[in-house]
Amino acid sequence: MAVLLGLIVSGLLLLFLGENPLTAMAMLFSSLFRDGYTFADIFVKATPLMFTALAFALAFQANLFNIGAQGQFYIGSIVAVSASLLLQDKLPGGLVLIIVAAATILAGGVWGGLIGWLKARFNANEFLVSMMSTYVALNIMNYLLRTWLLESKGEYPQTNPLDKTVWLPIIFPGTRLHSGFILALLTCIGVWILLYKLPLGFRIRAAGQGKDATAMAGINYKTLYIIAFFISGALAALGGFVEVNGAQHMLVQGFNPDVGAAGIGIAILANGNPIGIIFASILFGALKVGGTIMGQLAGIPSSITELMLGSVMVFVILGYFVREKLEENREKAKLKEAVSV
Amino acid sequence: MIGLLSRTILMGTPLLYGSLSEVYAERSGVMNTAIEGIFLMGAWAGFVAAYQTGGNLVIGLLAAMGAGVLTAVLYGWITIYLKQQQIVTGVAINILALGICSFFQRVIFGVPLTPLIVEPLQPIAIPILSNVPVIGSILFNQNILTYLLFVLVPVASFVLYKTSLGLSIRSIGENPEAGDVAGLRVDRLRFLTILFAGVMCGIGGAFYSIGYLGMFTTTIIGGRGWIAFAICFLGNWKPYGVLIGTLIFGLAEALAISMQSSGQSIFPNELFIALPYILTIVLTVARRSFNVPAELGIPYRKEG
Amino acid sequence: MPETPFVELRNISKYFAKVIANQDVSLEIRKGEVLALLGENGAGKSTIMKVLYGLYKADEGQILIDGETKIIRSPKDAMQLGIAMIQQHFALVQANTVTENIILGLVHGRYDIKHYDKIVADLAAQHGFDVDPTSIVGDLPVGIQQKVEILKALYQNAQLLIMDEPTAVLTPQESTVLMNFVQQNTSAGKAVVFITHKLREVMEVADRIIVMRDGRVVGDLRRNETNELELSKLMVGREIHERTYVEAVVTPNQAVGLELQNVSIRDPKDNVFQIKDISLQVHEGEILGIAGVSGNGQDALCNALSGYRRLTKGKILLGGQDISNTTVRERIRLGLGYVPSDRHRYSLIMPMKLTENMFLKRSYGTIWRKYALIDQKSLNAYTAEKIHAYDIKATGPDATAKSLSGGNQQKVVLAREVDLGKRVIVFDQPTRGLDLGAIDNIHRTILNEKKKGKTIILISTELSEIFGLSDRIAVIYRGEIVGIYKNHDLDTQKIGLLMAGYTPDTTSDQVLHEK
Amino acid sequence: APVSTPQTTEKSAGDYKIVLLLPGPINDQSWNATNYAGLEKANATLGTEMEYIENVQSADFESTFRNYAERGYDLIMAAGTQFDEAANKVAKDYPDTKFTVVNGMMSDGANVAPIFPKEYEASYIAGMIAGEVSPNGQFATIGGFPNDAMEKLLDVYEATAVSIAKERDLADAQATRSYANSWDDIALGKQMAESMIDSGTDTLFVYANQVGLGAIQAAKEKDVKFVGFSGDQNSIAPGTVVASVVFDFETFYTWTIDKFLKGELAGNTVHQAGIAEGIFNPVYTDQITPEVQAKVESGMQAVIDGDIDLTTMFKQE
Ligand SMILES: Nc1ncnc2c1ncn2[C@@H]1O[C@H](COP(=O)(O)OP(=O)(O)OP(=O)(O)O)[C@@H](O)[C@H]1O
Ligand SMILES: Nc1ncnc2c1ncn2[C@@H]1O[C@H](COP(=O)(O)OP(=O)(O)OP(=O)(O)O)[C@@H](O)[C@H]1O
Ligand SMILES: [Mg+2]
Ligand SMILES: [Mg+2]
Repeated sequence: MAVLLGLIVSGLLLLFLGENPLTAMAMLFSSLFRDGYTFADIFVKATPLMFTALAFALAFQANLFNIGAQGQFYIGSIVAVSASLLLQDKLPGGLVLIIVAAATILAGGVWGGLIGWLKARFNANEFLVSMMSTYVALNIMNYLLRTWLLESKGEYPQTNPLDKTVWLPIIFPGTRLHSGFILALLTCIGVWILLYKLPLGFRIRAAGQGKDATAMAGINYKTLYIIAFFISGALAALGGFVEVNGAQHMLVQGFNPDVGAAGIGIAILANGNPIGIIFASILFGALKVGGTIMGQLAGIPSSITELMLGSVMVFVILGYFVREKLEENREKAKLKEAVSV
Repeated sequence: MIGLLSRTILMGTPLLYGSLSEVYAERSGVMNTAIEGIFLMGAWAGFVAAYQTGGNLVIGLLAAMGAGVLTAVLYGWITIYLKQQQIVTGVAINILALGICSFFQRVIFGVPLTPLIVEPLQPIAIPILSNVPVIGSILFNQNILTYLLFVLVPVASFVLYKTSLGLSIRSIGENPEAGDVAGLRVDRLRFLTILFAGVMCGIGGAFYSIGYLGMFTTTIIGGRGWIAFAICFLGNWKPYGVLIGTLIFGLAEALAISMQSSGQSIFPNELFIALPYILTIVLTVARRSFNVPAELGIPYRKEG
Repeated sequence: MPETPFVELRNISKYFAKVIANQDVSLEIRKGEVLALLGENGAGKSTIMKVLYGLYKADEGQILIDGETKIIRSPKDAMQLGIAMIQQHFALVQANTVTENIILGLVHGRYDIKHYDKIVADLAAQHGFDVDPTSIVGDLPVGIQQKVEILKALYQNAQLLIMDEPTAVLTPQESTVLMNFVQQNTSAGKAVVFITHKLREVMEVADRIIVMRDGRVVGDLRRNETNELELSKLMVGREIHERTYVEAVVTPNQAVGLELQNVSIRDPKDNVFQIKDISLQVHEGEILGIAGVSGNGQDALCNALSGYRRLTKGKILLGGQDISNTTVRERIRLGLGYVPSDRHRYSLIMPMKLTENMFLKRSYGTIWRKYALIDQKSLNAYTAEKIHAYDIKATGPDATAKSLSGGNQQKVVLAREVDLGKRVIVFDQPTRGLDLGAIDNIHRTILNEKKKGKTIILISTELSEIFGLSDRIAVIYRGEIVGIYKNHDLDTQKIGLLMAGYTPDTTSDQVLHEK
Repeated sequence: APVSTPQTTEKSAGDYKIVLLLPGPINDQSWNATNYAGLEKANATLGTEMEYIENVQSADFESTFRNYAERGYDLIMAAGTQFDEAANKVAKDYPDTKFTVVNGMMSDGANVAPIFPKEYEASYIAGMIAGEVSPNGQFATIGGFPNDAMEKLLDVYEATAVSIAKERDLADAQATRSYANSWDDIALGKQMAESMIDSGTDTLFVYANQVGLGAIQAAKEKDVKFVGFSGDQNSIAPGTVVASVVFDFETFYTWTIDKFLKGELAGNTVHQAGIAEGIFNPVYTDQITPEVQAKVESGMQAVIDGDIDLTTMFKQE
């Protein structure tokens, strides 16, 4: 519903350009299903988003704001591309992928865990620290891209392309849809199990919802802050891994600059539920692919994507308010009825 | 050296507009996480208005404030009156602001081949004072928006600590319920500080487009709103604190840039770009006794 | 012919999301009288007064001031009509000074804090309150904070002063001072509403008494035409039986379950001892009551016992084993149960399910594990069984803690801690904020555990509870145990003096531990 | 080897399906706008109906190429060397489609035909102008990112400017170089330029898209010389920008598309263009005397005639 409103509003804005929003939208939907490649791209786009959304959602369960998923995503990408380039002609591809994934998890985890540690040890504001850490990660990436990781032809701040051997296998031939998508789905389910079926996840949620009671129960919530941030960072970093080894096959400066913010939007749309994140990510993926397609239509600027994302997010938030209000009124009405009987 | 310090102050100006208003907003309990978007809207609207009126900067500034306030109203309405998550709302509004100004920039100007330019604000040398050696050229050869801050910082400090308005704002950030019981309109006051942030951040944004550069691009703010946000923390939520914080940041940036532009590369340039952010993290960690308002970021849900 | 009452409430109803807090409440407040609003917890006393003060909006009904209908939208409106209210839970800005708190919302434009410091100082002196206007409220003890609240109301010079349970945190002696103040205040034609559920105070201070129960007014009486028995019947809807202590003898051969040796905790911030040199022994099958006015080190003592805070000095022995340096988790494993006073903050996680709250303290254990996962089935079964055994009113194991009433929440905590506390259970204010039915239930549980031979510490500010359950009674004052007595060796008078820092056998002006 | 369909002569220019991929928005007033203008011009002169797609993010390079190739486009152009890998990768799967990256350097296939403007020839022109106008021979340059092409063009600019200044008896002539590491941070450009001017620079040369716009502002406010580059920047700050070396992308595009239509845009080659092809032209203001203009013209002629080898000015290799 909120999503629809967002689309309608951004559609109406097209009128300013003298475009017919209806034909544009019709065009958008028809072209989304135009061919398998485009359709599959929705899921390709959704893949890294699931990871960054999970990163935000998981920390949020511990009542922590990990606003730095973008930076953790970059760290993951850097490690993934470096490790892949380093190992691709030394070891078999499958093995390299496993090592790269492990290295990514570790690096993202440490990067995130550091934020958690600052929070636990110094009570630093994790919102601010994680936000700042994104800029730090970005600059590390920029630095490496023009030095150590710079492509051999030395033209553009980007790495050499990866060997085919270390690409994540394509699921459907003729599309870009790679097995990273499956990994993303499994990770969503995994995080759900962690949160709702495992004691550790329980403790993370408990620390988020009542840290004093958690402490009184003998659970060290500060350690949990570190753990939650570690996992959160590792998740976002994995997003970088699947994007690099699955879709990009290299690292380019300024790539995917909005996975972090979109991840937050998705987590909110899904109300923090890992399973909901799957669907919300696909929706965002569709919006992005759709926005790109619209941008291809002559006369419609590419900024339509941000416009759509932004208004959809705002309407989703408004939707939460409306839901709360309805709930409250329903309760009250019930009570009044009970009294008058 | 003089040039460096003078630039420190110049480049600190928009940040201080942002951080000063952030002090007020956060003291009242609301984080203005839409700051980046408000800056951008201010920069954009200011430019458009100034350009369309043939370079009238006053109209540009007014438009910037207007756009800032409009954005702030949306943010404040959602977070203060509808009680939704501040951080998340901020993220959404920042994306929306980017969409709006890129989109309408195209709607209004189409695809120009030569840059659209307005004459930016010029420094005004204050007679006599500007002739004082060193200090004169650092402090008294600035533009009007900078001079305005010479007044705004003390006024902001005065209002916060010596007037009933300041007392009320400080109180509702600590304990909104106490404010409510004492007859204050908590939400209204918080909304007021956000409107103030709209005005100030609108000016801050306009500083980049029409105050300093005379141009607009959608990347013109490029994270500087967030720096203003961070400075509020570093300045310990005090007007003079953020003044010092701004100067530190400004100096770090000016130093980084002069290193960078001298072509020396002992340190990678990215280190300098990242320096203010690293500094923020370090200071956030190092500062033990924070003035952080107790109810910062928590909507006041008055029952009943 | 009766004069127009100052305030008249007509048919006020107020609904919250899940509760009817007030239903069809009508009452009058007259000039120059002390009106007591009496009722059990949750009867709706605070709510009706908050409606009058503009904090809540009534769903139905109207308010008349001096015979005219008024719409009170906010406390500001109420203040303009001459109404002031002291909240049950202090509404003070902890980070601000006393003066700043008092003038909040009452000054306009620029103000000179020194000027107001002086006014406040004068006002305090006038009423014999020892309050420094420049101190930060957060640094003050609760008793003084209460005075700040009163000063704030006085500063407004209101025609009607509403005091919501003002004596809850005061010593008996401090309460007396307060009562005197209330009576003086009305002599000038001003009205006071005094909310409480303590009968004794009502009889002492009130001119007229309105009794509330379940959100309705169930009685409106003059003090001199009623008695405590009638009031209590109205209040509870049945007669109360004071629990009398049942003899239980501690025989010398009973083992010591818990021992404290010179336990001290110093606050690292201001270097003040929060508890100092506490030594005591509690036997298996014994209840040791610890009486004291709140804020005298009970929290620190609980923290020391639960392992939440490190000791600065001393030793704690559990069944002879030194547990001074063990963690909270370890102590739970060793069989220490703990029922904290603030269940919302320290014992339950409100948005979580009952099953999850049951699991909270055992997340490291192997019970309710299936492979690595949580064994939801047996956890559900366990919770369902407890709901039944403790007669907890909940929709089921999946209900959230938040959705339960206070008494039922406490039963959940009890069910969990009694099982966890295989050897020792510490109860801190176990019945605070609960009504008589729930209290009775909990007392029975405590005595039952004692019978099973567990070692029990009961910390309470309710003397009736202390006297009703304890075998021995320790009194805590300013972080020190000022005496341990057999239950029979103490009476209310004596313990009141001890709690206030006086030695019971000297005259009242001699202070025991003045610093 | 892949067989490419021969260009059938019956096909008119407008029948070809051609698209241009741009990395940024077409109203960016620099790189993307210039390329967009080239496209418009080519459409107007040659009668083609080229389309464009703007703001293609690096994550979408490959999918966008594929998208158009899949839909049977004849020529897919992309503006910027960053498209190289994606173009070469996708090209293998679509032998019937020609891929042309502007500024491209990789040509791995019969259907990959990058076009490369020899920017160092343009900077040579700029260097000549700067050398003549600089009051004290204090040159400073700002580049966007330090890549190979950038370094070469700055090498040529600096060497040329300094040697001309020395010929003018400015013995202290020297050049400092720095990189913005950004293409779009205007404020950074202005601050960097201010800082350079503070330390004595009197002539600025910037090749960093919007960063350069900020630098022009600084030059104007502090009254130093600025040599415009890539676009005609003379009107931005008359009096400050003494001349601009314009990349005539209109000519460049027309040249390219024309080659394509004639079937001459062969694969496996990098098609270079420069002064000789007429894609770099100085645009003077009244600050440049006719004598200087004449000197510049003869310098350009020397390049065309092969009398001077600019590659000797490259510092490395
Ligand atoms: N903000 C609220 N939201 C929902 N329910 C509430 C709220 N405040 C009070 N209630 C409920 O309304 C009822 C009346 O509460 P009220 O606080 O008026 O009782 P009280 O008589 O003051 O009790 P106490 O002696 O414990 O202070 C209770 O059931 C209480 O739980
Ligand atoms: N502040 C509050 N916000 C929302 N709901 C509340 C609040 N306080 C109480 N309630 C709800 O009001 C209901 C009654 O709570 P309350 O604690 O007053 O019960 P009670 O009548 O005192 O029962 P008990 O004897 O078990 O304590 C509960 O369902 C509780 O969820
Ligand atoms: Mg009450
Ligand atoms: Mg209750």
